[in-house]
Amino acid sequence: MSFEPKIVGFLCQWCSYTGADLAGTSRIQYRPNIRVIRLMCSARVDPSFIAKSLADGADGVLVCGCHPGDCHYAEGNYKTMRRFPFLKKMLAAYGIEDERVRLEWVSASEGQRFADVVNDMTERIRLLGPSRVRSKLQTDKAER
Amino acid sequence: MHNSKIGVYLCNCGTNIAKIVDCPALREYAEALPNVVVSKEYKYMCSNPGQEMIIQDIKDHGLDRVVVAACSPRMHERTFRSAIQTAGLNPYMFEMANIREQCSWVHEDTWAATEKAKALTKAAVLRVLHHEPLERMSVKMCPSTLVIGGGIAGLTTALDLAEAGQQVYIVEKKDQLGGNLARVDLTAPYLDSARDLLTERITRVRENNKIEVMLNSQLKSLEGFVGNFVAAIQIQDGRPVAETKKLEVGNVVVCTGYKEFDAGRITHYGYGKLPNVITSFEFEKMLKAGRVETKEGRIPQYVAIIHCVGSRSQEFHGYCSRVCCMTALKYAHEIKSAIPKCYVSDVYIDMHAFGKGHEDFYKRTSEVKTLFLMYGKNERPVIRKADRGDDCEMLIEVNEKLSGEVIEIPADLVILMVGMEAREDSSEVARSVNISQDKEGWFIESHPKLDPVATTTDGIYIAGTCASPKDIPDTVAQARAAAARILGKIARGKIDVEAVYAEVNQDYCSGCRMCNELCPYSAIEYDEQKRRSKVISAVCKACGACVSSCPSGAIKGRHFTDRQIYAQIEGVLA
Amino acid sequence: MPIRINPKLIDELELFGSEDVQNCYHCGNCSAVCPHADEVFVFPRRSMRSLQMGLERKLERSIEPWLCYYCGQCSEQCPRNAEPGETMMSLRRWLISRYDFTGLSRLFYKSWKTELAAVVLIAVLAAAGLLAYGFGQGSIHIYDGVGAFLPSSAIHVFDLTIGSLMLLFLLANSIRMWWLIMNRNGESTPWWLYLRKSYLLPWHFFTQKRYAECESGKPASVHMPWLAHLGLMLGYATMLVLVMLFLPALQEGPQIRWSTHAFGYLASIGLLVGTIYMIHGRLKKSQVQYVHSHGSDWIFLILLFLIAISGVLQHILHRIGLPVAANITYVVHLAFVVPWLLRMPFTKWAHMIYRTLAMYFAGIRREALAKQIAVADTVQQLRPAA
Amino acid sequence: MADKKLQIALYWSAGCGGCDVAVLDTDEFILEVAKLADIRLWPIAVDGKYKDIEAMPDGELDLTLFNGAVRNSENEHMAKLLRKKSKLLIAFGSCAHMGGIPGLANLTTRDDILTTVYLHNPSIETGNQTIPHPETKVDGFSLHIPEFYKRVYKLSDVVDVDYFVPGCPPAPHQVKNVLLAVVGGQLPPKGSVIGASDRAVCDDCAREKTEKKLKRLHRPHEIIQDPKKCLLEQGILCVGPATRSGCGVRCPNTGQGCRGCYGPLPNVIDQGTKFIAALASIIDSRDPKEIQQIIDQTPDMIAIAYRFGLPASLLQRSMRS
Repeated sequence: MSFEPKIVGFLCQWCSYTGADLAGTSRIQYRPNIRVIRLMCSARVDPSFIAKSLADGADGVLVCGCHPGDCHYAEGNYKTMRRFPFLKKMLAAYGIEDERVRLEWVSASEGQRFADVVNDMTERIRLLGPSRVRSKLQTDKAER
Repeated sequence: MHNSKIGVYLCNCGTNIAKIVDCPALREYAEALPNVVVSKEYKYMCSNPGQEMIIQDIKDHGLDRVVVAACSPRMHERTFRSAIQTAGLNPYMFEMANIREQCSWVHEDTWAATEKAKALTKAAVLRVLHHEPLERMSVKMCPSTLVIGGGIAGLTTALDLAEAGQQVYIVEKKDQLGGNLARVDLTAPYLDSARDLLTERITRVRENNKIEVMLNSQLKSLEGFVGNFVAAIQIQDGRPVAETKKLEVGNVVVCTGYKEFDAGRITHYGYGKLPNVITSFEFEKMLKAGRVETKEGRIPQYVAIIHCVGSRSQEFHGYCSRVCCMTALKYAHEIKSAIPKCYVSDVYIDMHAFGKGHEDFYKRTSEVKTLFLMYGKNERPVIRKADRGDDCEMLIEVNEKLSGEVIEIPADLVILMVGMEAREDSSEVARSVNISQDKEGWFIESHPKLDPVATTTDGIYIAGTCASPKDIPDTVAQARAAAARILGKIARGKIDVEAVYAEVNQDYCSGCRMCNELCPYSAIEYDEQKRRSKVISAVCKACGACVSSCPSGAIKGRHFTDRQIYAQIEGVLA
Repeated sequence: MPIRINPKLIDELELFGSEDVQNCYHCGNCSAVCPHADEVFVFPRRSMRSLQMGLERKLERSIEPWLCYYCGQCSEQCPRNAEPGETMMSLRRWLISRYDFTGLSRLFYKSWKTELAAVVLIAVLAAAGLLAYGFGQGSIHIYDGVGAFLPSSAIHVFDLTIGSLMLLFLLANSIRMWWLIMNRNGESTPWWLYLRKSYLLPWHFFTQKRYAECESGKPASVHMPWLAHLGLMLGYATMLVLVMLFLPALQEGPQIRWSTHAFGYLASIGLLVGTIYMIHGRLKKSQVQYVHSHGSDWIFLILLFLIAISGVLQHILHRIGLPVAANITYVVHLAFVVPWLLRMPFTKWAHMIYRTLAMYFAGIRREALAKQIAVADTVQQLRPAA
Repeated sequence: MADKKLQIALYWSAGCGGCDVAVLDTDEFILEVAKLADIRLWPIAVDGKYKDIEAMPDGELDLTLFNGAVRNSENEHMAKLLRKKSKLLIAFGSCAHMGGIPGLANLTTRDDILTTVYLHNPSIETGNQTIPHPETKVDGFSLHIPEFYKRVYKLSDVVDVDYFVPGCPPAPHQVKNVLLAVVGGQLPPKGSVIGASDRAVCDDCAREKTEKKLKRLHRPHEIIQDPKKCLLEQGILCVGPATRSGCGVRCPNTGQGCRGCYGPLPNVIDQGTKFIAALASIIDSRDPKEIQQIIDQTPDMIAIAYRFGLPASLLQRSMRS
């Protein structure tokens, strides 16, 4: 069986989650590799959620929020936008591939865009191969 | 927590879910999850029997937590919360797994979709284990209302509220009431005068001592929360120096209206270059003056009306402005009655005659011999000056769809039916009252179908064309609906505040003040004495920005705690 | 090159009897219910559109109005009461005026009073001339034989003269019709198609089969308009042949020559029944096609009825031995016949020829188009696969 | 406990030994310790052999203060041995608590470390290419040295730990508090962090704090500090808000930003991500380019976020092969 990436998605409920729902109501088909967790705002995405997802076996993490300027909470997505490069720099130090973690803006009307993002990310991660994080951490427990 | 009893309910949603997701397998899987004591599937969980089943199980099995795997929580979370509340559980001891919009409707492969549904269900089960009962609070409701904008929507809302005995403040940017409607001559489809509609309302507003009208004024800032807003109004009206007035209001109705599309943005209509190409609003002026004539003062023999100027195009606005079709028909009528020998060509894309009396009006306009010419959505008529010897001023070239011919339409006067656009200051308004705008700049309603008057910010309502293009009846309906909603709330005297908000654990807060600047609602207060920060829960909108930013982990996002989300991560990755 | 539209055309057509054309919003129901419309000749919708937009050149060259027999189903089905059937009728009138190079037709159609005045004037002139001639060379007491008031040989010559004149105009107009309809840019019609399709001329003329098709599916009682139309048309044609070729045999009495008279009687019955039915129908508005009556329709029907009734009357009067009354009636009859024949190429009457020609042209066009398509298909097939 | 002297051990594994010094830094209190307890093992001060420990019955020791991380097989062996012999095993200091400074070695690999140290180190004599191996055969005998592990573990990764005393090193007054608590039997639930506050360093930091907005980050030497003002507000990275207090605000009081040795607060599972979430939030920019510029002013994100706790972080180690 080919490698099926597991992607955890953190979606803000006003734009991106609604957009993902719209993809559903519009019956826009996309890869089933994403597992969505709904949050009030992308600013609620604590970087530890991403670290934990990777540690628990996610091959990729997708964070989606409203487009800059469109945040339901005025500027929550700007906080996310600032956290991401910090987090990316940190993940790079851990040796985790940049493409595994992705931030995208998906509005409530962009069902198609959500599907496109998921498809694109799934395929990119498929090319990248499975994440080593979980297996490394598990091996660490068994053998020194 | 470890002796929690969870019931998991899987909805088939008819065949919407069941035809893709292997529901029996999912049910079996859910049954084996930790703490799950019942797992059932049913055709329609949201139906009465479905809800009854959950309620009965809560009683029979002593369930203390419930998971429903069905549609989007945006659809039915509320339904199920109230169902479990009926059974005596706290409504927050509930979690939904979205296996329809984000699973069965978007995937084709049964195996993959079922695996995904399992993961989502497990995440919900693990999450619900960490749920805590939450209580709603209630705060007082100030009965005054602020209405922003003195057009037909604002006037109507204000009258309904004031006539029910409540104080209303109307803030109008211009020096007179009436808004865009004051620029209009007759109204479609019954051809009654806009002036009559307005004058009656304005007089009633002026005479009502419960309404305070502030002209040349605008909202500077709005602080507080539903029931307890403080609005700062900057009033210039007749004063040498602007005065700022603070008002306590419980609710705000935004009725800021629209502006017309700038026809000059479309070059091939020659607007601004050809003197007899005018916009609908310029034509309204002519009609109000009672003289339909060209710039040169001649009576036009041919008048062409071009629809969808700026609307329904890829280049400008994709949406339909909704009023232009009927307004164009109204022009045809008015022209024909002013100049019976005039030939009116109505150049349209589709005739949108959806409203009451509209189709009939369309027919009547046909009967007065209006020539309807259809052009393609992504094509555009091109206007040029007529040649010497032609019996007209201009010629409009268009690929006419109903005949399949490329034709030239003679015209002495061309009326461009300019569409509606969000006002330039709408983002300013949106920011100050904290509501969202869509990509076109229209204010977004709480729910496009089920809650088209409220916004996602409690206590802020929208009415009329600031939310989307609409005609007068729709505007008035929305305005009156807003008033009714507010009156209902005023009648209750107090308001319930959502139980989901952030709170600071005072035992862990070190007063580092990292969070203080982060809250867009200024819901975080710093106590200089205690050197601790605190969230005013009624103001908090639960975005969670402070929660994830608190370096001490002292701020808890109720119902979105770290623990709950970690559990969900563990669940989806299981 | 874009086509200039003429918003005024619709007004002009109203003079030819069209009504409410502007109401049409192009749902296409009319073309859908029309038993004659097909993929090659789509009507009435296309004609409605051309008329609304004032595409004069297009309309002038269109054959469709002639393919319509006005069964009225389109008008019945029209959701906007745009009267497509009546529009087709008006277009036929307008086309007659367009084929006519003299401009008389237009004059008559635009004012029934003018037409009536012309008819009356010619009738009076004809009556005066006939009376002068009769009194000058014969006796009012003699109907036939030596000294007859209006000798059949002379009247035969007179008829033939008037008939030729009529034929000349009609021929000229028909050629114009052909020119407009068939002489199109970019469409070549091989000459042999004209030959091969020539059978269509007598076929349609004598059967009015298409009119019958109009009523397919309708109850028998509703077939009356076709029967009436057929009776009228065949009666008229028969009578024309009898008068033009066998007038002496028809006139000379007192004996009845069944070999000719049988035709004469049948034709008379056809004419009388047809005209009475139609006049009654138009008065009662019994059928959709009778609801709208243009002035020219009334003049047409009443004149024809008067011709028929006077013809029958003079025949009876003569045969029962009342020569004076017969002669006077005959003068009246001929006074009606002369304007009738003279205005034929300019009025509704001409549709008898134009419609038949249109069927013929349509047949040719249809086949020519089929050929073009077949050739295109063959070329497609022969082209090597890409 | 009063009638019988406490039996205690202090052990030093992968670490700098500073924690042992911290115990000595309790000054005269050490004499109290000597009165209260028999020190059965304390390699830095008291002679004691492994075999003596091995000979003890299980649970013989009342308390072991274990400092240092687990870097090699000897560390692990001793951790397990002491666990068996001790009633209470306390991870003492940042290394045992979270992996500490040695834990930063998790950013690289064992092979890299061995080749760097034994092959590419400038001080190595030319031609000497020896990399130590756990077992070496010499003249038919085999010599054993502990195995150098692939990565560093915190103590609780290899044994069950009763309490954690954070700090690099633990502040001497906290050492005293911990020992008194043990003697007094006033201990919180097992697994707790003791000898520290439940609030962040800021709680004890006297510097004045206001609302925070950052346009750029500075190294301490780059600016002239305002000694009264919060360091973070001056653009100096200070992990104080994300770090337990208890140290006595040692670093910020000297003008250095807190480095986070006391580890995350009770509700936080990952100190570093928490800190960057907070730090990013107060950056005053909406322009991605400018944000990147500000980030680039910090050379090493891990050193800021996990200076003392990489093996205790969610991701623990480098994922490079």
